[in-house]
Amino acid sequence: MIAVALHIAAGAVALALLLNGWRLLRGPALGDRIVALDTMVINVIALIVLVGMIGGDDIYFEAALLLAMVGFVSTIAYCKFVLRGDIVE
Amino acid sequence: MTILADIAVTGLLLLGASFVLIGSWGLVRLPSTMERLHGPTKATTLGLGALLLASVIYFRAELGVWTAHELLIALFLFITAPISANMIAKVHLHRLRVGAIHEPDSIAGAPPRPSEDSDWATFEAPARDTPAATANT
Amino acid sequence: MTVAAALPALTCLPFVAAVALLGIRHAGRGAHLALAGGASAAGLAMLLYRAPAVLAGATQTFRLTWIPKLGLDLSLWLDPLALLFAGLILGIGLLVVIYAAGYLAAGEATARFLSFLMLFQGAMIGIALSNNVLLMLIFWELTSVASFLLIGFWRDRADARQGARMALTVTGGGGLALIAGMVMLGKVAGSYELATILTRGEIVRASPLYPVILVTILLGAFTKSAQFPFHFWLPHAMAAPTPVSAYLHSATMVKAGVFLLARLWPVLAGTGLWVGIVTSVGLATMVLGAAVALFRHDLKAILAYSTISQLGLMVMLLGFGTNAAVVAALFHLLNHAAFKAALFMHAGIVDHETGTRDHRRLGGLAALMPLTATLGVLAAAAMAGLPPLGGFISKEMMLEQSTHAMLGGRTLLVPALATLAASLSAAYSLRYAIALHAGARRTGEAAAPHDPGAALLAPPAILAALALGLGLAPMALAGRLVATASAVVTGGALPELHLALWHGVSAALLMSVGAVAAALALLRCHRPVAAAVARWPAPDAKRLFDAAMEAIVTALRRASTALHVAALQRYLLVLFAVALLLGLDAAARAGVLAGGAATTPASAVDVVAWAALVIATAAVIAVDRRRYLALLFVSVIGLIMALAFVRLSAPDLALTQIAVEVVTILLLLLALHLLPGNPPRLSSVPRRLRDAAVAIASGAGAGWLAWAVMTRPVRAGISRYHWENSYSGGGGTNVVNVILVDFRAFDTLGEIIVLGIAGLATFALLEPAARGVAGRRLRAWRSQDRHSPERHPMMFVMATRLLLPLALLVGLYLFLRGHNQPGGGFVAALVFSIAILLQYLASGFDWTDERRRFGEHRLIGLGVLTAVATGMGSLLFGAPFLSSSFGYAHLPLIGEVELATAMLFDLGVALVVVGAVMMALAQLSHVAQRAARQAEEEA
Amino acid sequence: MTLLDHLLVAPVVVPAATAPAAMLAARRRPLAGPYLSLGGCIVGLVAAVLLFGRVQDDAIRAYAVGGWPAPFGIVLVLDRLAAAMLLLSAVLATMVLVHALVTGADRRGWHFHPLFHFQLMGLNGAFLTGDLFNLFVFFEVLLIASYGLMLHGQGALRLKAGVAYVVVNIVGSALFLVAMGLLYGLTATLNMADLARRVAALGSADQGLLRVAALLLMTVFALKAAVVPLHLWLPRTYAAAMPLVAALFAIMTKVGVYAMIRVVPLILGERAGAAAWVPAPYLLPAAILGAVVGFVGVLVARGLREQAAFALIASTGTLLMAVARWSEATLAAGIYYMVQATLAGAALFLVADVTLRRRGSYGDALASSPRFAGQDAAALLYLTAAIACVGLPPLAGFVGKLLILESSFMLPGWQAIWATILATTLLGVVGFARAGSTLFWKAAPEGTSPISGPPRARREFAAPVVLLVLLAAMSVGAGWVTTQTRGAARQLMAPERYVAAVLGAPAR
Amino acid sequence: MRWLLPHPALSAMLLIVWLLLANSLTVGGLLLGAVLALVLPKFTQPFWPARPRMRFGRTFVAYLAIVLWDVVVANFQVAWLILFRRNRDLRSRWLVVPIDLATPEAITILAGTISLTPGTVSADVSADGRHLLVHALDVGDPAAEVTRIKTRYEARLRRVFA
Amino acid sequence: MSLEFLVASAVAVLVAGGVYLALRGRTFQVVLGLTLLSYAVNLFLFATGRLIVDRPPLFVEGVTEHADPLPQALVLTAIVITFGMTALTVILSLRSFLESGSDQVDGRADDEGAA
Ligand code: NA
Ligand code: NA
Repeated sequence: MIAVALHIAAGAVALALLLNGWRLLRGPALGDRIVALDTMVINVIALIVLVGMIGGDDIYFEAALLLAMVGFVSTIAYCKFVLRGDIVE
Repeated sequence: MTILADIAVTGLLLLGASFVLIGSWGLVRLPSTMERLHGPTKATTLGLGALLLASVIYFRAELGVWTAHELLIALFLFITAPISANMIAKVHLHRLRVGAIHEPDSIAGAPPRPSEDSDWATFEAPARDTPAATANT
Repeated sequence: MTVAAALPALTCLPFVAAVALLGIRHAGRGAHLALAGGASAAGLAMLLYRAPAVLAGATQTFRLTWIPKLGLDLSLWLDPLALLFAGLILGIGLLVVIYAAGYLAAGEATARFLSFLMLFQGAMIGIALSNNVLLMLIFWELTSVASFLLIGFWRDRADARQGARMALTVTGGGGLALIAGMVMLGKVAGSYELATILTRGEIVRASPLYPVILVTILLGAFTKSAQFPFHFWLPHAMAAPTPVSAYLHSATMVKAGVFLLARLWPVLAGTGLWVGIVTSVGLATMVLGAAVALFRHDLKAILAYSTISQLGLMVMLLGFGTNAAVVAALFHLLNHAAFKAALFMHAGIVDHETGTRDHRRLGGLAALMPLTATLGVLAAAAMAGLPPLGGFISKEMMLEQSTHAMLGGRTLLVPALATLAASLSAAYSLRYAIALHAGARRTGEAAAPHDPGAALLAPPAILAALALGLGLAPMALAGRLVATASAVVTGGALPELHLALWHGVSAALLMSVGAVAAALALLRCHRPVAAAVARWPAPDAKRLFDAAMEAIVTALRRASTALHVAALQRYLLVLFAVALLLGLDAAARAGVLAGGAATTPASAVDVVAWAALVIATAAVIAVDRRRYLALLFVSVIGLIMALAFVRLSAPDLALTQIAVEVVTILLLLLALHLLPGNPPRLSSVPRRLRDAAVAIASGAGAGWLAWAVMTRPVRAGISRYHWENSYSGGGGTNVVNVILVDFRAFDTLGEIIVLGIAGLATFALLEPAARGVAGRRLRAWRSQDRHSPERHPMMFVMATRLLLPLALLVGLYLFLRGHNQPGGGFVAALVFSIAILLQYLASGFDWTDERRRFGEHRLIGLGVLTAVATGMGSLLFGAPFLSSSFGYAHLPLIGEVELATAMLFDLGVALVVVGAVMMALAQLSHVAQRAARQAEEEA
Repeated sequence: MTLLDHLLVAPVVVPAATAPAAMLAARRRPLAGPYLSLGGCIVGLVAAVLLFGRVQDDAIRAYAVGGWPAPFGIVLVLDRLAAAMLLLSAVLATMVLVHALVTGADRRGWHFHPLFHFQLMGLNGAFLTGDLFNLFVFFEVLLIASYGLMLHGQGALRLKAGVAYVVVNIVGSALFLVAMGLLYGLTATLNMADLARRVAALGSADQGLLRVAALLLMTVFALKAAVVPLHLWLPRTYAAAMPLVAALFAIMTKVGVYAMIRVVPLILGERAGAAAWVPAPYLLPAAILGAVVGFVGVLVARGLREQAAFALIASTGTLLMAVARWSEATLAAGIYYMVQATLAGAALFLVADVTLRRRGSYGDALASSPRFAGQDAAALLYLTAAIACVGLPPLAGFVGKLLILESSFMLPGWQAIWATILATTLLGVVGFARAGSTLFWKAAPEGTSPISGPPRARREFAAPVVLLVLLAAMSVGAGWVTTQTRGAARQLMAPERYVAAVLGAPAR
Repeated sequence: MRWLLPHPALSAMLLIVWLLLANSLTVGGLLLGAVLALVLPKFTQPFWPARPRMRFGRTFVAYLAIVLWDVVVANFQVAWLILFRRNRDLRSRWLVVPIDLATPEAITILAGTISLTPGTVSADVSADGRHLLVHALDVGDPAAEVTRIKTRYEARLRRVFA
Repeated sequence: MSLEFLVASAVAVLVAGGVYLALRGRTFQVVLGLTLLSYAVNLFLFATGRLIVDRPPLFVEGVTEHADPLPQALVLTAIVITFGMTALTVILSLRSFLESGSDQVDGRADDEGAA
């Protein structure tokens, strides 16, 4: 049961990833694209967790942890670039 | 593994995945940037939260180990997600103000001014001694 | 002095003098002249001391092993031929030095001049004495160099520079051909030792390579001896100071070709090919040179062309291939050296005294400078082949030999042309002597020219006397020498030699008389003929040569410039194309086959991730000029890469990929800010199509290679050992980490140094960017976009306050567990860096920078030192560099703790990474502000 | 292990420690950096001399870094060729460093000394390593250090040239990784000795992939060596760099050649089956083109540095003609030529440096200028360096060319080799003669303003003079030197000795 | 004590995070965690010089619980809106929330809470720090929503940051 | 569809994209091209150890099936080196632009046009 659920979940998250990709390609506003990318990061975290569960190995959680911790840095930087041009002032 | 854990894990997985998917679906179908921002910041937090919880239970029940990293993942997401949303909203406000985007279908339209003698920080640099300015001292 | 030491001493003496002259260049010119003259005299003395023994048949040899692998030994010998040539070089050399004492004006760089002259002398002695053909080549090329330097001595004169270059080009080129010929000769003969080669003529002449050997060697000889059609450089070499002309371009260097032909005569001569080429070239040169000489007006030009002609004579004689002709050639070699050197010196005196070398502006010198005139007339008579001078005898011999010669089956051709040449040379010689000395004075200077001092006068006088002596007492002066030398050349017994003015009435005498008569007739009608000749569109060799050189250089320059356009795109295109073509060629030859190993099924998620990657890549290209968007899509690719590493069992790689991605994006955004916005497209459609084709082909190739590798069955390799010894030998369970910090720590040391250098280099690039042009541009730079006034968004700032300690904690955690679980110094350091960079992002550069504890330089330096010192530590225990050790300590309360030196190494890694990353990003983020501040300071 | 055994890592470790130490020291006391730097350089030189002495017993020594046995860890291997290259790089580095200190060039930008020593470390590591990936790493070290050095002193032109140089080499590095990946995929090893064994054991189905890997690897080496047509990046890069830096770079192109010489006989030699000597047919035409393009460049160059850069391309082409025949004698000739060409190229760059520093605003353009201080000495040095580069007697270039001619006689393609060497020598002679007579002899037209500038010390001539004296010594001592190069070539052409030295007993 | 422990709450948090990271409860881990919990705040103190006073009492716990609950509810609400509400029926609004909190820490927590909970995102703070700009995805009565935010979250936070 | 095919085709796409961008005329595009190329190369190098799912190279006694750790270590080294090179390239091209005013790879001014 769990195995099926895991694969369904992974499929759903993958689908979500595609939807993010569509928004990223489509835009139209810069904000939309940044949201899409930020959401992609979160979805990739979900996928990493699911891959870990499917493999029965918690070894990948550090990757998810790291992504949760630093993934937003690029989002912020992209935003700051639009807002200020200079991301470090 | 107990049936209970089995059901809990399955349920949490499906729930979490659904929320993740719905959040991303919202990103696709909602009408303008500010609305789209709601999808990811909320749906995905719970979505991911549920998946993480499923993982905790799963590893405990399946492999007999307590994994706590899921909690940390959630913690970091709870800290960072509002910041991302805030910054993206600022981008939106800024682009709207400088006329870089025209969104007739944006339901909320342009934001109202906070008060007579002040504007939003994105449009007006915070004055000295305000909380926004003292943050950086 | 022992025999063994005499030959090298003889050879080295001039070189030593050359160097010594440069050493004492600040001393007076007297010292210079004394040194050079002393060296020549000493050499001559040494030679004369050895001469009797040599003439008696005792060839002296010296041999010192030099390069056995090459067959090149310092092998010298002194046989009669060498003695003849070396005597010439040293004798005339001594006279030239004396002459130069009078010739060179005060203020000329005598030291430099004489040094070059001595360099030349040494090279010539080397040619004469070499008993190894490779050794001879060395000296041969050196004479070209010395000649170049001497012709160009008056370096401010354009004709000197051009003449020097032309001489070097022609004789140097011939020298290169000679190299080929000599090496082949040595290879075919089985030795480079001349003495050995000379005994193997049969083998050489039988070799299929003989024609090539002959032609290449002749090229060397002909260019050096100014044979037609390579003769044209010699007249232009007259731009050299006259002592040089006398020495190099009449008496010695140009004779090196003749000497070489004589040297190799036993090996190369005797074939139809030899006779055909050598005779006809010599003959042509002789006639042509004489004809041209007749119509020149510049004294030195007349002498130069006459030299060409006389060299042709000697070459022709050697070409005949008969022993008697060889005797004639060698005797003429001596004669010519004497009278031609004298004539050059004479011309120099005339030039010196009258200030002109133009034949037409000179006359009546006999009255003004009788001594000079006497020796000039004497030498000219020798050149004209008039009795009772030596020139007469050798000319007679030449004419006599010509009657025996056949060329192309014609018996009369050679004697007829030889007589023509003889009459022409008599004509120009007489013209030289008469026009100069007879008649009225034509120069208009106030001060009358007069006989110069002894230094200028004595050397040509001695030479003229010699020219006379060679006619009056040839057997006494040169009989033995010429006979023994000829015997060496022909490789036979001593010839019966009768050098005398009178041989009775012979064909040669008749020809000779006829020639002189014709010469007188020619001179009588010289003026109209000269006028006719002057109207002739004679080809000017210099202009042709220069034009040809310029055309060649221009064409080559155009080609080279077109090829070496400074275009990165071309460099890359060529690189891709080469790789592609080589790959295709290899595949076409051997077939790059896919293997048969089982593949791993992909899940739907895999396909989705793959699609995301492909689409993102396509998007990067599609939006490539909207850089910001392109960057967003690059982020997607990075994300998928991390996901792929997770999926494919590479947790360490996933961690690294995630962290590096963030830092890279920050870096690119920082740079993007300072780049101009919305650049126009640069390349045309065809160009883009071409690039796309190359790109697609490269991609397909790389993809196929990847497929071919992955579908091959796995081979047991070295990583099995890593797996098995990771824990037991390296003390860690994370095999990747143990490889990095232990098995292959040496790689990692290099890797962090790369990073450290990147840090230092970026600092070196950015530190000065605030100044100068870059600084001005930075100050003038304004973003085209309108920006929000808010610098430090509050929520972000507050979040970073909390995230800094948290991130540092996570970083430490990753660092500490890296040896056993995914993590390690590199990722940890990236996390540290990102944590600090977050502060920069949120709170700005100044705020953060003043709170930082460690400078990047120190981090990088200490990091590298830590890693190196850790590696060195093991040397103390006698173990190899970078040997690790680990142990488990049992601490109270805490329990078992692993201590590994690899951790210390990893600490070094982390320090460098933090330092380098911070250096690059912090410096970059700060550059614009510093430029602004610099402006304030300057204001 | 004795201390003498550990000496083998010194060429890598000494500069690796000197670089950061010099940097840290310089930040406290500006003079300490250069002194430390020079000290480190001299220690390196001593080590190189000692190592050169060690290989005289003809033994090949392996040093297992970290104590891990080959092929599992990284080994450094010292054979005659490696020792010779180490010595060469140490000598060259010392002279360049002395020149830098004498002329003050090290103060013209940031971090000269650390970059210099890291560069040295990269070079020495590349010469010593017996591991393919480690070779890549050291390539990267020496490249990135060279980027830094190339930009030393900066200026717009240098920066522009720098971008192209860096990018092209990064792509080259990517290609290196692909080639190495292929080899690893085929053999599952990185150790070069182990590769030699395993490549020999590959089946016929793997030959195509092996060929591709080999040729891609050679492409990378050829790019580093500036083999035509992959040389395009070099002229502008070297001409734009400070001449003193370019002088050090003279050895960088030779690293590419070294890598070929190291890898081909060992891994792609006789035993490699169908892939034996795979690069050979491509290398000879490329080498011939290289000599032609290089010497044509010497003839048509407009500046001294550009001319020197083309001279390097020419020398690489010339020596590759010998190498491309892969026989013991030609290889020995090639090695001799390589060593002397490195010194000669460096000397030419240093002469260019001395000249252009004294010519003020006239720079190194091959045009007349007013007379400048020390012109005669510079002219003499230029003449000597040109003689060395073009291969005229009495310097070592001539011996080198003779060796190549003599060793290639009657080998396939020898006529082409001979014709090229002799014809291009003439091109070179004409080119240098034109350039030198214009630059040092021709006086500037009347009315040209005289050269102004600070007086230059005569000790600036020291480094180029020493290099030229070394070239003369290489010629005088050619008997001994050729014994050395022949010994090195013999070791190279007997790869089983190398394999045995690294892996122990022959394959089971 | 304040010298040693500039941010006691932060130290506690770090210790907990460390234990979660280590994923085990050993004496050694605890000791190391404690050391880090002491050292890191000290080390990073220059970056967070302010010492916000917070009370981690019952109010704080209650606040956390409420937020957690609201997050869950909000997710369902937003999911519903996304799935079933037509775009043209969406009552998307800007809300201007006047705030009484004074410290940036407190305002940030409030803004973060708003972003994590029902259909609202904190978009901006006013330059004078007195107002919060909130975007609501679907809200019928803006005033009521503002009041809800102020009473449910801000009031509690004021007590925490008293 | 196999993982091997996906990886191989991903390598192909990345190489194609990287080569195309590297051949463009502006420094930023070239940097992007190099980035894509380095992704491709890393993936390629990684793939030479073959693709193994769910068997990370963390030593466990008795386990014989695991991902090849060596290519992973090599890729890690390559990633680090690539980062250093990228940083240098970016900063160098920026500095070159600041010095010459042109962001073309060969420093030509925009009005000079493309070669
Ligand atoms: Na070790
Ligand atoms: Na900045």
